[in-house]
Amino acid sequence: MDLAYTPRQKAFREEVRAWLAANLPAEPLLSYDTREGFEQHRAWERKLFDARLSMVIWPEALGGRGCDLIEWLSFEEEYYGAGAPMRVNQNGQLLLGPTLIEFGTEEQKARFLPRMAASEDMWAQGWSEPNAGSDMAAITSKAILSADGSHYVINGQKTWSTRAIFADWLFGLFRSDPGSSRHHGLSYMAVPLDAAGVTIRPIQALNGKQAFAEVFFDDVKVPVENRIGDEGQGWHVAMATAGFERGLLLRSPARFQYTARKLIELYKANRAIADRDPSIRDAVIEAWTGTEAYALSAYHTVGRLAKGARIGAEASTNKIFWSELDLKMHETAMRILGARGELTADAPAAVDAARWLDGFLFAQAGPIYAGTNEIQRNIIAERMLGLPK
Amino acid sequence: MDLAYTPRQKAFREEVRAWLAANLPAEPLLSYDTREGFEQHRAWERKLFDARLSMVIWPEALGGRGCDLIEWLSFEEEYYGAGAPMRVNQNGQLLLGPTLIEFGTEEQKARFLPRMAASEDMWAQGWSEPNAGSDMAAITSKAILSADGSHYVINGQKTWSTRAIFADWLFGLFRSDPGSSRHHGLSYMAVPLDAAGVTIRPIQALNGKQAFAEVFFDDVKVPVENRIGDEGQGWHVAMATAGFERGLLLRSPARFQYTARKLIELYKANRAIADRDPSIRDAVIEAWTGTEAYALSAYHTVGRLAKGARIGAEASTNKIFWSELDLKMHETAMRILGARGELTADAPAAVDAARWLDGFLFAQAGPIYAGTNEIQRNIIAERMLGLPK
Amino acid sequence: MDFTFTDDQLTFREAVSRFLMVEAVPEMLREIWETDSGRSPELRKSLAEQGLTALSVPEDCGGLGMDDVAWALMTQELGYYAIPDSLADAAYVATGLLNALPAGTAEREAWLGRIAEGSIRIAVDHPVNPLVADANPADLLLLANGDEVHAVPRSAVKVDSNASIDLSRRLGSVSWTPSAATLLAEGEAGRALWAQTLNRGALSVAGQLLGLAQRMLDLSVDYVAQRKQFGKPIGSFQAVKHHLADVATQIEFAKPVLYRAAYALAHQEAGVDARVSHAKLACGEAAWLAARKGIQVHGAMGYTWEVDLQMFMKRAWALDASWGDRGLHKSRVADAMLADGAALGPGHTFEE
Amino acid sequence: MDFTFTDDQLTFREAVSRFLMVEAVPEMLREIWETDSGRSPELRKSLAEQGLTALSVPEDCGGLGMDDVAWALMTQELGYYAIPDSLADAAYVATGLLNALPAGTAEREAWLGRIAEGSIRIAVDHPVNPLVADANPADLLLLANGDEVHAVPRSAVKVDSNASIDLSRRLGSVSWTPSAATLLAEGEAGRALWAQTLNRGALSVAGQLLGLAQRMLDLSVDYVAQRKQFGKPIGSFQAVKHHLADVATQIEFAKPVLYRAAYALAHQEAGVDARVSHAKLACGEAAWLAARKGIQVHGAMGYTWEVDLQMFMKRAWALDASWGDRGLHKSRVADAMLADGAALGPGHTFEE
Repeated sequence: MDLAYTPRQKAFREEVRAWLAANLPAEPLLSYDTREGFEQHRAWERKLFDARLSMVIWPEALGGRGCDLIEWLSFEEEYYGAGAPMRVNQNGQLLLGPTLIEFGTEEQKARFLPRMAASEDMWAQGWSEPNAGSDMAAITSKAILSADGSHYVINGQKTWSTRAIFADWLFGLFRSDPGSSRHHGLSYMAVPLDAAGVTIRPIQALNGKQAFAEVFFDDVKVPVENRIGDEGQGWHVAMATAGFERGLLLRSPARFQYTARKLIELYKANRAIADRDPSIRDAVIEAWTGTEAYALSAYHTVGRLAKGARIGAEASTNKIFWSELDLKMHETAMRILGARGELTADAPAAVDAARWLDGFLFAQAGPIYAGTNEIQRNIIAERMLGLPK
Repeated sequence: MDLAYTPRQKAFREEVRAWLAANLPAEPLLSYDTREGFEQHRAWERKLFDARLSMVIWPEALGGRGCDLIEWLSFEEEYYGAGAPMRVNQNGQLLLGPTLIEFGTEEQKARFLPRMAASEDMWAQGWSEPNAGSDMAAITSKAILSADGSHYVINGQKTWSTRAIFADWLFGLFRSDPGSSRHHGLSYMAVPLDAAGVTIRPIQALNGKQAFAEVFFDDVKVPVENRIGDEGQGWHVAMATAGFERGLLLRSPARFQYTARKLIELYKANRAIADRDPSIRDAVIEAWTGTEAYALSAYHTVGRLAKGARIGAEASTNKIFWSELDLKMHETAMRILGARGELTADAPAAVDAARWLDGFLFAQAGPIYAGTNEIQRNIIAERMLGLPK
Repeated sequence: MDFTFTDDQLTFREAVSRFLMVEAVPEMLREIWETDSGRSPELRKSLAEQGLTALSVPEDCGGLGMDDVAWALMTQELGYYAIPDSLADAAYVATGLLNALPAGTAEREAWLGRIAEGSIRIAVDHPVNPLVADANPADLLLLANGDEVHAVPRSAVKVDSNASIDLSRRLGSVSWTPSAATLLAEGEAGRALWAQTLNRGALSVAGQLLGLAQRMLDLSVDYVAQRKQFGKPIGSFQAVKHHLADVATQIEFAKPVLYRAAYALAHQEAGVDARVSHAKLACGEAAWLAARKGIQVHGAMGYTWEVDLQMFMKRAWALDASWGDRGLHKSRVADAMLADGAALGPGHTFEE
Repeated sequence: MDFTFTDDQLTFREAVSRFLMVEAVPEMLREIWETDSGRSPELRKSLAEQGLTALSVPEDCGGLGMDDVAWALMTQELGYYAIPDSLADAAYVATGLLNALPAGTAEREAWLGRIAEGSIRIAVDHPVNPLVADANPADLLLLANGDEVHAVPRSAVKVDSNASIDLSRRLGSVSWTPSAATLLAEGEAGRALWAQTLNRGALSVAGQLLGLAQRMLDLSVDYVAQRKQFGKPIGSFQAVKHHLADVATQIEFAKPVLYRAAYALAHQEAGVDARVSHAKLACGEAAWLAARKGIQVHGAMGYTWEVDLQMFMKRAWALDASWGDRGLHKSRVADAMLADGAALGPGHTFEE
């Protein structure tokens, strides 16, 4: 155990900090759940890419920086600590990206990853279907290989595809063996959203924004080169992706530590009001202890990964921990804000409260997406503890 | 809605208060989980009975007082508010008693109830078996009617029978149709514990006391007059009892309001220490709000019962509410006591802390006995909300 | 001692429920949300025709003279149907304030009469609320200036709109100048009116929160009974059952707390503040839990605009901090509970 | 930056675990509980033979010189097996205090040597603990008198026993008279020693609590996998699964907090107090939850003396408030977190 950063790690952190200080947008970007905000974020991502700070853990040849995971954690700390914009292409970069690196052909990596790192291609995920939410093996959308083996023909429907109305590509699982059931006979496909036969219908979220979409496929032709991993092996490939999703990369500790800092500041600025409800102070203390615990766990995991360990069902403990902590921090902020909490950004009396409201609404989704926390608890019980199915 | 007590109700309350002031034992009785304490409590119960204050809601002819449920609630308030001893014969008086009143023959009522009210007969319950805990329908102990129909022969084993090593009688369910399964073919029996073939083996509880016992039956002959309700109808009879058990009578609000008062006093006496942990103050507030809510709910239920309503699955909400509240109050007391919390009564430094430790240990059982809280939540979901099995 | 409602009260509640079930369907809520004013004159008209504006107005002013206890049932229905109208503010809270004015006060009878006939919208200010609900569409505003109570016509104030996450709530920040002409009460009398108004406003919101909790529970039960995953309704999974059982339990134990508080208010008991605050806390917690568990068992569907749950969640989140946030109400409970000589423990739930 | 243990540390932990698995079986705990002294000279002897008393003693005094980080693994094993011995008090906490004395102090080397060879029991006082653990069987007591640190032989003190719910804990209230002869340190030096001792004591207990949590989880998993109700193992019910999944999650996130605190203590970081308090809170909460969920999934069996769970629950309940209760540790965290200029947010988890 040696908790000092190496000179290389320190230097990288310094570089990130300096670059952000010089390049952060003066005004917060618009919400990326709007067309205009989406394109603002795309431009910002391009800027990050040009500074070689988009996907720091990817190999340089694929548009990355070749950093180790400690440097990645440091990057995240500097990035979120500076209040930099949310990352708009995470579904591609953090879910599909690692999958391509593990399962993609050299051609696929070269074709997809640099453009993804630069956000020239924006990716939407296509996991869920109307009757396959928590039960992902119930997928019915089909991708049938043509007789000559040159392409797949896709039919069916995906849903809850984040920002799909703005995105360029979709990745997800399709049933390529029509006689198969459950997790057999699925293939993992990348589908261009401008292909003939694709229809995208937005889903309006709780906050009124078009954050998700349903995607319909009507005889959509996709070349066989767009299949990631082997025919019929999609479940195996996707499970690796799901592991990453639930795990470390998607929700780095820095995001939550930033929220904790803001919450502590909010508490300190409103202490007399807040202390009338003693549970607030307790929750503020927990914001610090919880986010520190999450960060420490990440560093511990990264250290073990570096020594050859793999992330297993512990990833499910991560998902539960960050999602419930994030929810509690935002609930606590709402309690401190009191009657101001309900006001939206355009209400003059909201002052800066509406940021918390946005976060509170988004936090509601935390225990649901990427596998509900009920499913995660099942996984922990069955795979970590070995309890019977 | 009229929240004034009637003159009769007030007069009764005054009588109880005056009687308790004159008759409460000067020193706390010993624990009723010891032989000596058990007999002290029996003597105290006799005193209550002689003052016609043992079973105030039973008819006078059966050893009661003919009070209404409001008067019963008032009695409980005065009784527990005065810090009077726990009731040692509750399993008989509150579980079997109402069952006998509803299902017993006139002979059975006359034979059992007055002696029960006077605690001349002490009753232990015989619900659980080693493999029938939460799953009570898995009962295998048998009571087989003799060919001449004069008596039953009982064989098998019961467990978790509270204070059975000190008690005189046991009531419970036995399989009277050997070919039956689940909740069919069971009969509800009263068994004298001094009968030939009964063996009682104590179970040592968490606190080291012999609070429970296993009871073994080896060809125990019991006259047919000891069957309560019809042959094979035991499940139906017992379910009524279980309803009472989970419901109002067994855990009157006053017990918990008394605990809340003690907790608030403990908090006030140790405020500077307690306020270092803000969750304590929050929990102390909840002790008051929670116990008041429980009391209000009891009065509301009693009022509806008086108008002809029946207690259904709401009884399960009661069980959850009081058991979790009681646990939280005792946990909070342990937090306030800090390092003194672990000390037992004979530790000089404990001062009066050990009462809380006793209560804390007992509170651990609350979410388990009389149907685990998991089972109660199933009942609420399935019977109150109509969710599928 | 009878801590239940009369048959008349229960029958009236049933009638109101049946009426709102038809008049305040979720599709109508959605339509009204989309309008600029957020208010429907037709809806208000039909509420008035049904007599709902007249409930609290004394009989000699043309009303039904219903007390706080009856309103504890009414407000649950208003919450259950989440009506996009501030009916309770005028017909209950403002009516209570006006009703408490000395009988000789000039405008008292006139305004109460207009409330009863449903021809006036009244918005009520209070220092605990930074903004005034429905200030914009109001005809008359009851405004606080320190201890003073003023009744000010809409034309004499400037209102800046403030949008809430709940599009049924139309909040305004009000600029105005107090004058002798608008003064209704001051000093001790004013203080007493504002204190009573806070309790009535909090109780109104508490009842609505409880109704919202019940509605979210009902919506969730319906959803989990029909939604299938892994080949069976998700409502058959124990985790889902237990989430909803917890909501049902919280609701069950919040109800009598609300009723006790309403009685304390109607009978002006000395301990009314703590009772009302207890009700606000218990109902707010039930609604908050119902929202959290509701969205959880709805899964991603609960996160959409399309599914009705969102309208009730947003109302619950917004009302939770209105008419006093948790801190205010917790501190009122704590003050009463920790006061020297406070009557604690068994036997003090009713008689003081 | 490497926030993991070395292979040597992990191997040593494994060896200790294998040793205790044999030496500290539950049957032995039960036997020792029944004895008057509550201590087994044989057990202590075998611990010493295994070298466990010598772990922290510097190499030049005959020990292994292991630091706080290695002890964060050791204490988990001591907790996991709930050994009925205060090994860590002498071999870790007292050793740390003695080790921190100036090298010239007369008795330092002698005592450290005796600790290493396992021939001395040392009990450690601290103002946050109202009683001294193992004061009775101790040969030497390190006692506080204000800021002064005294080393007092057992023969010079009077000990009144105080029984704990955990029969493995033998607590005593100690009466004694400070004298120049027993004085080890005072003033600033004494304060520093007591401050460090509090952190070391708290960390020792934190590690034990975490080990206890893991043991209770393991016992519960074993029980629910074999206990059947309704025709299947209760471990297949979702409610039971989720109870234990929550315990596993808490344990998972308490571990790195413990390790971070141990590092801070070993390296005398400025922020050590908050780190240690955080560890004590996180491990205490994990143990407390493991006890509650453990007894719940054990059902009535968990409420018996016969089933092993009770021994671990009682230890957990007792240790939770030892070396500082929740209030003390929460206030230390809050003080650090709310201080002006506190380094908060991302990027301050390691470098200060």
